[in-house]
This record gives sequence, C-alpha cells and structure tokens, in this order.
Amino acid sequence: MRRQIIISPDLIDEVALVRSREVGSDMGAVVNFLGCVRGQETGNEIAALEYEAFEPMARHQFNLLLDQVEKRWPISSVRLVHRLGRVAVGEPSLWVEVVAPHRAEAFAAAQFLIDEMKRTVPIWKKPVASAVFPS
Amino acid sequence: MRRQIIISPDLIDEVALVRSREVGSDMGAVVNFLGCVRGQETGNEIAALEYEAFEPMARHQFNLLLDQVEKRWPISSVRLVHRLGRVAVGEPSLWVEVVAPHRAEAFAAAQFLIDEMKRTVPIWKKPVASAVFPS
Amino acid sequence: MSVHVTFYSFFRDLTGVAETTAALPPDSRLSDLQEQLFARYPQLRPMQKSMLLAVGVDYQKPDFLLRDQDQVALFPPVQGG
Amino acid sequence: MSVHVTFYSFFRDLTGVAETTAALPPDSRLSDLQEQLFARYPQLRPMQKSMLLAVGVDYQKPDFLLRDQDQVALFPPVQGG
Repeated sequence: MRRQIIISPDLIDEVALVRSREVGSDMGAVVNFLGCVRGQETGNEIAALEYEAFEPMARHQFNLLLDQVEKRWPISSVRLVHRLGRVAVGEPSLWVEVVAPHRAEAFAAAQFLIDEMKRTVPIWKKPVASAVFPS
Repeated sequence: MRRQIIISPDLIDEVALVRSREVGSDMGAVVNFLGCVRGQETGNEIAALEYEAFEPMARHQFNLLLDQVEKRWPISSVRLVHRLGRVAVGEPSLWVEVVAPHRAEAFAAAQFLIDEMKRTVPIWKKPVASAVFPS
Repeated sequence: MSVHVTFYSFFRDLTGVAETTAALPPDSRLSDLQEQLFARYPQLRPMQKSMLLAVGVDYQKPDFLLRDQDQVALFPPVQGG
Repeated sequence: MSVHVTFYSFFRDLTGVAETTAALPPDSRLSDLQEQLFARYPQLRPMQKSMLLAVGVDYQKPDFLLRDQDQVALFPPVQGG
C-alpha cells in the first residue's frame, strides 16, 4: 500500500495532490475527503483555528491506523495531509485520499481513518477569535 | 442546495472542478468520489468501457435522487459528472462531490447517491476488448 | 392509438432497431405493448423479468395505462458509474 | 532516575511550561509521575480523567513502568481534522 503522510503549515495544494495521484488499472474507486474550518466553533464566531501537533507521535499514530487499514481492506494507496498553525475559516485543514478496487472499501477505509484519527492522533486546535485576526 | 449534473463525452477535468468548488463558511466537509474504469470486466481484460445514456431521463432521475438528498441531509452542494462514449481503462467515468456541514452527512449522501444511481439512472456500459482498441 | 418505442443498450442489438412505433387499441397498458413487441421481436421475451419500462422520463409498471403518442423506453438494468 | 516531560495543548497553559524533568525512585510508574506533577501543578489534577499519556510515541496506561530517561508526554483529548 502506498502511504503518504504530510503534517505541515503549508496550504493544502489540492491541484498538485490530484495531479500526483496514482491509480492502478485494477483500481476502480477514489474517495477523497476534505475537512474545512467552519466559521463557528461551539457557537462562537471565529476567524481561524490554530492547529498544533506532537509531530513524531502524530506520524506514528497515523501509521498505526494505516497498518490497520492495510490489514482490513485491499487499499492500494492512502494519502493524508494535515495542516498545522493558523488555518483560516473556509480553508481545508485535512485532506484524505483512499484508492481501492471498489467503492465500498474506499468509503469504509476513509471513514475509519478519519474517525480513528480524531481519537488517537495527537493534534489539537485552538479557536482564533474574529476580532484579533483582521481579514 | 446547489446542483450540477453533467453527462458528457468530455474528459472529466478534475482540476477545473476543484477550482470551481464553492464551500460556504458553515460547511466543514467535502466528500469527493471518483469511479475509474478497471482493466478487467467480469474476468476479461478490456481496453475501455463504452457508456451510453438515455440522457433526458438520466438527468431527470439524477434530479429525483438529489431531491431525496436535499430532504434527508443538510447538504449545500452536489455536483455530478458522468462520462459517455469510450472511457479508457484508468480514466474516470464518474465524479461526485458533496459539500455538507459535517462529514457524516457528506459521506452518507455521497454513498446514497452512487448506490441509487446504479439502480435508477439509465446509463449502460459495454466492454471494449483490448485487441480492438490500440493504445 | 399509437406509441413511440425506444430500445436502449443491448435491447437495440436484440431487436436490430433503436426505435419503432406500435399501434394499440384504446386503454392498452404497458404490458399489452410488451406482448406486441415480444411477438415482433421474440428474442426480447427472455428479458422480460429484468426489463425496465419508462414512459417519458419516469419509470412505470406493466399495468401503466398508455395514452396516444406516449414515448416509451424499454431497457435492461442500468449500469452507470 | 529522571524522566523528561512534555505538555501539549492547553496543558502547557495550565502549567506555564512546555517541558520539565522529574526525578523519580526506581520502578516508578506513570501514575507516580502524575502524582508528582499534580503536586507541582495542582491545576493539572482536575484534568486527570481525560488526560492522555504517552511514552515515546506510544500511548501508555498509568500503570506503565517508567525507565530512566523516558520521554513522557501529557495532553488533553486530541482534536485533529
């Protein structure tokens, strides 16, 4: 299984990610998820989220999840990008791509990864209030 | 809910589709599905699939499914592209995008749409054998 | 009355035509049209079980009451995606 | 023995430090380290229930047996995505 895990303050370059996708001729399904920062966090207007990671552990925990994905489904590729630092409202903080022979396993693996990530991968976010972040 | 349904022989231009995406500041999740033509169809090597549609009915049936999506989930946008004519192995024949406040509803709606489409939207495919389709 | 019939996918190969018309007595149903088409194209009959029927752009059942000039489509199970 | 401790997310705000060290008797467990840190930073104690503990890059339970020079991390529930 191809794996790519990027944890970085850089903007997520979706176009570059789409262009670097590899889909073998026996792969029929690509599921892509994009998580974007919403303008409200627990009821309050925000301007951005500030993401922090314990990076080596985050990378290791992502890899443990990918080990599980590899055991459970015939996935050919998983690519993951998580942003760090300030991510403005409307910008993506998370990008996940799963390539599989059929759509059922691609959807299942993508959802598993995101659900488990939110339980085990040491990344945290802090709201940045609108007033202190001029647009 | 924003709707876009494209049924066309043109190549699916993912980059243009990504660039024309609209995600409101209250939307946190984008699920994208890409269905690609596999090199084997019921055990035989193929070079391509030839897609045919009863177009006005296909468009109408897609819209009936989108009516259901709109009733069941708080989706802000669904965009669908289905190719017609000859689609070579490895090329995408279907592109679906769902934008929603949260990931659970985006995943549910995307899967519902694809499952139901395969039951009700009048599109058919015919394998094109490798020998008759020089690469 | 007369209805217009279109065949899709391999139904077109089975019948050898993409379109045809059928003359029917008043108050005919889709099932009456099917019987007439099976008589004309016997190779269609084995497909009856999985055959899908549409009038205009909506699916209809065999008991659907046809009207003059209806646009009927007959096709096998769909396979999009 | 001595272990190195890192705080993440708002645990850093609660303690006022990102890192510290702790001297512990041999055969100490993560729970012994927690008690020592709660004594030093009482504002951490109410977080005990949801606190996550890691040694190196793996999660560990409070009964985990520490070794000299272990790298310990304490943090609140994760919130990626």
